[in-house]
Amino acid sequence: MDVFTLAFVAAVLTSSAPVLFAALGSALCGRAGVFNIALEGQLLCGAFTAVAVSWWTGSAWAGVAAAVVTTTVFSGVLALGAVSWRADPIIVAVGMNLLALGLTGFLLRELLDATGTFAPTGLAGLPDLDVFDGIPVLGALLGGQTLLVPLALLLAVAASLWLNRTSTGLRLRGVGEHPEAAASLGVSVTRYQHVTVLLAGALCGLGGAQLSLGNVTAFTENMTAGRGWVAVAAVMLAANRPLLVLGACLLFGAAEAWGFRLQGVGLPQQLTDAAPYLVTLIVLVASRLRVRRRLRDVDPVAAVSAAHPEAVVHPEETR
Amino acid sequence: DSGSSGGGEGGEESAGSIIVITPNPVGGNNFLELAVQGAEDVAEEKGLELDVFESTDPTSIQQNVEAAVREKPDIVVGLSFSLQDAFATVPLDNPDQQFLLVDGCPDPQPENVTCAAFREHEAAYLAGVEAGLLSETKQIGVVAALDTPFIRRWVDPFAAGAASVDATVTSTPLFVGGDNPFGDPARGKAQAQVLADQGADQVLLAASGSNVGAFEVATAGGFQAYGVDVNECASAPGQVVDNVLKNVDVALAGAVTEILDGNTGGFQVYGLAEDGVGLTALEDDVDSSGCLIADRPDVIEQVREVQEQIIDGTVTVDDPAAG
Amino acid sequence: MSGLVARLRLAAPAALVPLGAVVVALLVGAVVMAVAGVDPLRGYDAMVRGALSVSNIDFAVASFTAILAMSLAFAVPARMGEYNLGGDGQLALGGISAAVVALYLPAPAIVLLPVCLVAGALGGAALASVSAPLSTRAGVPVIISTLLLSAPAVALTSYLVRFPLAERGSAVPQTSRLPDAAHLPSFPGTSYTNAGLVVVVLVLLLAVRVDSRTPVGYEIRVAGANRGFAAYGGLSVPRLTLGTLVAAGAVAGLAGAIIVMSQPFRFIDDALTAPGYTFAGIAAALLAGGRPALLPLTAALFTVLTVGSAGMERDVDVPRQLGQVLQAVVILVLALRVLAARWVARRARDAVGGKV
Amino acid sequence: MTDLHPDDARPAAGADTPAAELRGITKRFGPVLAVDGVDLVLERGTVHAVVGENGAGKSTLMSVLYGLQRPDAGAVLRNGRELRLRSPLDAIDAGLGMVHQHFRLFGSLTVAENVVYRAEPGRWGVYDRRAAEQRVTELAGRFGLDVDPSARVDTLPLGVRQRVEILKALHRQAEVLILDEPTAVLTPGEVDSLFAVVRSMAAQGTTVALVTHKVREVLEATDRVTVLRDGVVSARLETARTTAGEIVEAMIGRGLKPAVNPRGAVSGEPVLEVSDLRLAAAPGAAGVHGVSLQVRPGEVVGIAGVSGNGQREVVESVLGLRSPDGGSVLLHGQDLAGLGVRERRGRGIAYVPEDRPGMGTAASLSVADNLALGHHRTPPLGSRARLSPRAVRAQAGELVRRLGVKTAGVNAPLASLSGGNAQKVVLARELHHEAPLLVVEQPTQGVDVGAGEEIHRLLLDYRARGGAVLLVSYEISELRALADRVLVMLDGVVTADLDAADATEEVLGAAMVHATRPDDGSSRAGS
Ligand SMILES: Nc1ncnc2c1ncn2[C@@H]1O[C@H](COP(=O)(O)OP(=O)(O)OP(=O)(O)O)[C@@H](O)[C@H]1O
Ligand SMILES: Nc1ncnc2c1ncn2[C@@H]1O[C@H](COP(=O)(O)OP(=O)(O)OP(=O)(O)O)[C@@H](O)[C@H]1O
Ligand SMILES: [Mg+2]
Ligand SMILES: [Mg+2]
Repeated sequence: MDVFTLAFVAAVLTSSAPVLFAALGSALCGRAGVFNIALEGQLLCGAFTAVAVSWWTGSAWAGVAAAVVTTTVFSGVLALGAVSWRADPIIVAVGMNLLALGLTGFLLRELLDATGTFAPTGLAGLPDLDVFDGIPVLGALLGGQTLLVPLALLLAVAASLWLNRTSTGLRLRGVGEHPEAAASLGVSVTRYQHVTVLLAGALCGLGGAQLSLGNVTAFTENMTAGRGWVAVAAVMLAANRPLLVLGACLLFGAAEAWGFRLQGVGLPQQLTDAAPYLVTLIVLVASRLRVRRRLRDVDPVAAVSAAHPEAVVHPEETR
Repeated sequence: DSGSSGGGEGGEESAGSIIVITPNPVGGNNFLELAVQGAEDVAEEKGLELDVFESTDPTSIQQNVEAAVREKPDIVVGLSFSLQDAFATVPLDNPDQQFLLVDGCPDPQPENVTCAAFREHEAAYLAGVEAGLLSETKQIGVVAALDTPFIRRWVDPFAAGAASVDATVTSTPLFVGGDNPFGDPARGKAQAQVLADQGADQVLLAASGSNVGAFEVATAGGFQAYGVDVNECASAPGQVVDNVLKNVDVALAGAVTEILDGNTGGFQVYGLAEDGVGLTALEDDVDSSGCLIADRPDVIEQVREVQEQIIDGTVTVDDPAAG
Repeated sequence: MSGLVARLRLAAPAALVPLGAVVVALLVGAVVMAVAGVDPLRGYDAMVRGALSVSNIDFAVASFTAILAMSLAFAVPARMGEYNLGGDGQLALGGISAAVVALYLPAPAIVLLPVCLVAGALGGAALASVSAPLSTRAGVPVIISTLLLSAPAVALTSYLVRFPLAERGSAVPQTSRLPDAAHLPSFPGTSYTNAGLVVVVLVLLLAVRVDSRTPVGYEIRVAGANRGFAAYGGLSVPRLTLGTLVAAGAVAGLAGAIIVMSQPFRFIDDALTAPGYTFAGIAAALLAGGRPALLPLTAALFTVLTVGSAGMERDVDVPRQLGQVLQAVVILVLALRVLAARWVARRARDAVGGKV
Repeated sequence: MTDLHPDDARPAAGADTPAAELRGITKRFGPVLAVDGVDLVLERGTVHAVVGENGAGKSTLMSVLYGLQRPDAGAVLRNGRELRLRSPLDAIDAGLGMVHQHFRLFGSLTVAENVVYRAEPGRWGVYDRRAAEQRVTELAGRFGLDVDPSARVDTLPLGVRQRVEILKALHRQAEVLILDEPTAVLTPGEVDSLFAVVRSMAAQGTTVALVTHKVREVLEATDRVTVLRDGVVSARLETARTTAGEIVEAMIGRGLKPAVNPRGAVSGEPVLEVSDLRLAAAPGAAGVHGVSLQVRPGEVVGIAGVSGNGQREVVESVLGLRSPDGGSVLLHGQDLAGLGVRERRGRGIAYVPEDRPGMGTAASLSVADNLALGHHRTPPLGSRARLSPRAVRAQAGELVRRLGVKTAGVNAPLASLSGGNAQKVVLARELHHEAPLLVVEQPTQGVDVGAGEEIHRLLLDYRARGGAVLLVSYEISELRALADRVLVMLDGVVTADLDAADATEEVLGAAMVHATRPDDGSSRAGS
């Protein structure tokens, strides 16, 4: 089995990239205390805009830019709803996901005059990188990729550095951990949360564009096909830490790619459908068990509520 | 509502109407698009009103069938075996309504149901013969949407056809699966890439909306592709060998005409013999089709031979969906 | 006495809030339709007819049954702050369990019907129960473990119905038709409205009672409000988690069984999950805001929206996607009802303050 | 920091211009008029006590001064100029600092990160961790506050977290420092050194507003006193010219009865018997290393010590919230090993925990629901299968009335109660069990004198009825007022076991911080 060939790794990078963009955005939101699971909808929004604008302008990069702008605007729904107006972020996300699904399908008909699939000849996709050509390993890994793939990897590192090594990153973590405390020191909690949600929107725009102009050059209805939920799972697996998010996305991508190859030797499709989820769950259980043992030693009561990500989202108002 | 009073054949004022019910959204699905095209053609020809009810899931099918019956069109047309259950019961409750089921037939067949089915596996077998003859790596493959008996009608005969001309050829089927198997081009492309990486050089693409991505791999030179249902040779110019055709438009138009003429209740099977299925290679206009096979008259010749053998029964193609 | 009146006076505006939100949502939806070139009145008329006209209500009730059950499957654990996103898997496992029993247990209807329903409930409960120890022992949040377990469970049922349980000779991955003894009796003159509705309504009544009138209901609320407080009070959070998840999974599984035991009386791959009962149920439960007694209302709303938009597409050629947009708008506008609720609450407080 | 605010907030104002001043502040929360037209003058370089009962409006007033709450009416002046405080940002800019009554710390961040948050050293937006930790070490050294700058805050005991709060304000070089009940979790020694810090700050021109209930602290550490009652100023006093009695009377509107603690007749077999309890130490927690104790009916056994020396672990082991590594816990002679919290409570343990918001109450539930916990499966509230909401409300009404809890009604969320009233709710619920053993931690933390007195009376009544009390407190006066016997814990071992009569402040204070330990570290490993 060609599991550890460079081609395999390259395939994993390709299929993980859109998920990684979305997951990084959601992880940053998580750190800022906003539960962002509207990834499916935002990715779809980005994917559609990228294709539509690329078609109209003939420039894939214009498509990418438009995807970023449009999805950032779209993420404003979450920023306004869940941050400014403090509506339940889960309801807002459910609404946004459905809205994106319906609206992209509708606009596909109205604006691009297509149903189901839009992949006309002449639709400009993102170009493959050629700067790594001839370089041994990098060439094989990134040669056939768009610029957005290495960008996603770099952004994971950048997000980690930002959170852990900069003042604003420190402030962001504080905002998510204890908004009242941050506010008491004069940090504008809503401003940090707004900016983070919009930033996540921009990242989802990039992810959507990579999906529809990078991974393939086409738009189909509901083409995200659950990738947003995969990103949510990755974020939870990584407990909002960007480098672990990267790891989780690659793990998920590898499980999927490996599944495809196993199908080739006769494993049922249903098993390979399930494999990434099961692998993620197993890794999650293993990692949480470790964290928990550590936590229990310190504070058994905290250990009880550690299984509660929402507790971070809606910190109970303490007087 | 055009207020048609007399049932049966349409009068001069109101030529009548047909309602077509699909099992899935039409957009992006070659088979359904072709079927609807056929319905539009016959509706125009006969001056019929046409309505298409798109179902989104198995549950909405029954709902659409009953809604269609309430409209009292001349014919309620169902596309695909997914409507088989509904067409087994609803016609019994509505004996005056005529039904046409394309791609399946309820058992027992109610009197007012006309059936038209295809032997697409015969055409898929022929495509496999081509693939077997053309493969240099002796590895071929299929990218299909889902592992269901129906879709196996393309997957298995393709492999069998290839093996019939060269026993050393191995075929690898991959199924897109996931949340949106019929519309996930990125996943389709990833799977096509797996086949290309493994050395498959002839690949049948039967994944509906997910095909778009798989054709990109063909375009990039990963393998030579085979399309399904319609001529898809333009999807990856210079890289598509042939197409497994299913002339559902012709069959549907024909069946509608028959029913309007009063010939109801039949069960017409369209195979190679009936010219209901075939390959682009076997069409008269193959030279202008843009398909690679046009350059290989030798292969076309061999395929024609196998076609004859299937028609005269010397070669039988197993139907994976017939249990 | 006057206390009751005062409470009613305060409750009345609170009840008006979701109603107002629906009105706003409908207005926004009308704008969307008008922009899309559809006469909103005709659109809404078609939507309402698509769900509630004499000919369509039969299907609508079947959908309502499923959505109501799935809303309960989400609402029960949500009461203690756990989110069950695994409804699809529980639904599918419940359906396949009921189908297996129906196909392989030769028994008269009087035995087979309850046994199938119980089998369905057990199937769903079994899957959901896995998430309880994962949460309380391993610390994996329920919201994520249910989500991650759902896809494999659906894949499992898909595999079963494709291979060991497949109907011979069918091109569709589906089981054979269940024997007549396993068909839920339907109401006279209907084919979809059947005993399943009665079962789900009874379960709902039970849930409402447990929530408001039993120690367990109280304990679930306590655990939802503060885990530390619950542990301190001697409540077994692991047991409550397990209990609510088992109950949730059982209701979802029951819904699966009911679907399979209704027209067309088989388990068809995808037929349980594709209509989106799970997410409609989640939306309905979220909009009910943790009050189980409101579930029938919100579930009915989403039934009209989903079933009705199919009718809208058929009758006035409004694309299906516009139906989704409309649903999304309703959800988003209702999500913002907290704004209005906050306003009402402030007014109520001021009113009380005025008296003190 | 000074260069950031060149001439705005800190002009060389006349020495007699007050550092800060509140004029006619009014603040209303819905129906509650929390503060009603209060004037407060904080003269430069003084320590100013703000005292009052629970709910008197102290925290609200300070929140207004710090820009956290916007007043409905009134003005905040700094150096004689009116401030527009839109947020604490403006207050910090104006040289104000605040240490909150409830900690506002980031649990997952380090001490240093908490201290420098939003005033981080570093360039180009990069956070300079080394500089931050250096700054904290330096500050901590200067003021005698012992902390590890790189420790995660959620691993620290409450007492240390309090120091982090103080360091936060000190780091910001606040010229007016508001301390909202800063001493609740400090040892007498730490309180003294804090007051020393406060004094020296005052001497250098910093103005301190000290919010407290404790009259002793007022007399010891402050220059002036403003007493609030029900949101209005009931007295303005100069510390040097007032008495404890005068302050108390202004706070509660009457004089304070001297604490009476007639020792009850201690009799019979021990209710609670803890022997050789052991728990491994963990980061930030001392662990427990062989603790034994007994509590008999009619006896209050106090555990003294600085927070974080193993008291919590002992209590949680008794309750079954934590399973010890060794040793036994017996109730009425029966080993409780293997039993959960519910079983233990069922056998007769009631518990008033220190962590009221995290454990003792559920803020979002109603007062009635908070009072029902533990009673909800027994008559008259309900049974195993039934719970009567009406009975829950009725019983809650009765308890609220009996203990004088101030609330808008039993359906009001607990979050709407002031600290002291929330504590009364906890106490009412736990006393209502009439359990043979009552475990109490910090019963009067954050509770004003009047309410504290009532709570003490309730506990003594309980003892008089033959109840056994295990009392954990960090306040020596409380232990002296209540306990028959006092154990002192340090680093997870009992360092002193004293009869109430011998437990003088000096002896206890010494045992709590050092020395009286029987022998050196070897005893910790147990013997
Ligand atoms: N955010 C708020 N919402 C509603 N009511 C509040 C709020 N904050 C304070 N209150 C009410 O205002 C009054 C004054 O509260 P405050 O916290 O200022 O009192 P305090 O003197 O600090 O009491 P304690 O000593 O218990 O801390 C109380 O009745 C309290 O219930
Ligand atoms: N006491 C201090 N010691 C060292 N540096 C300080 C101190 N106080 C503030 N600073 C630095 O001065 C700069 C401005 O401080 P300020 O608190 O206004 O931050 P800010 O970046 O303006 O905040 P925001 O972006 O949230 O408005 C910051 O870089 C901060 O690190
Ligand atoms: Mg206070
Ligand atoms: Mg206080």
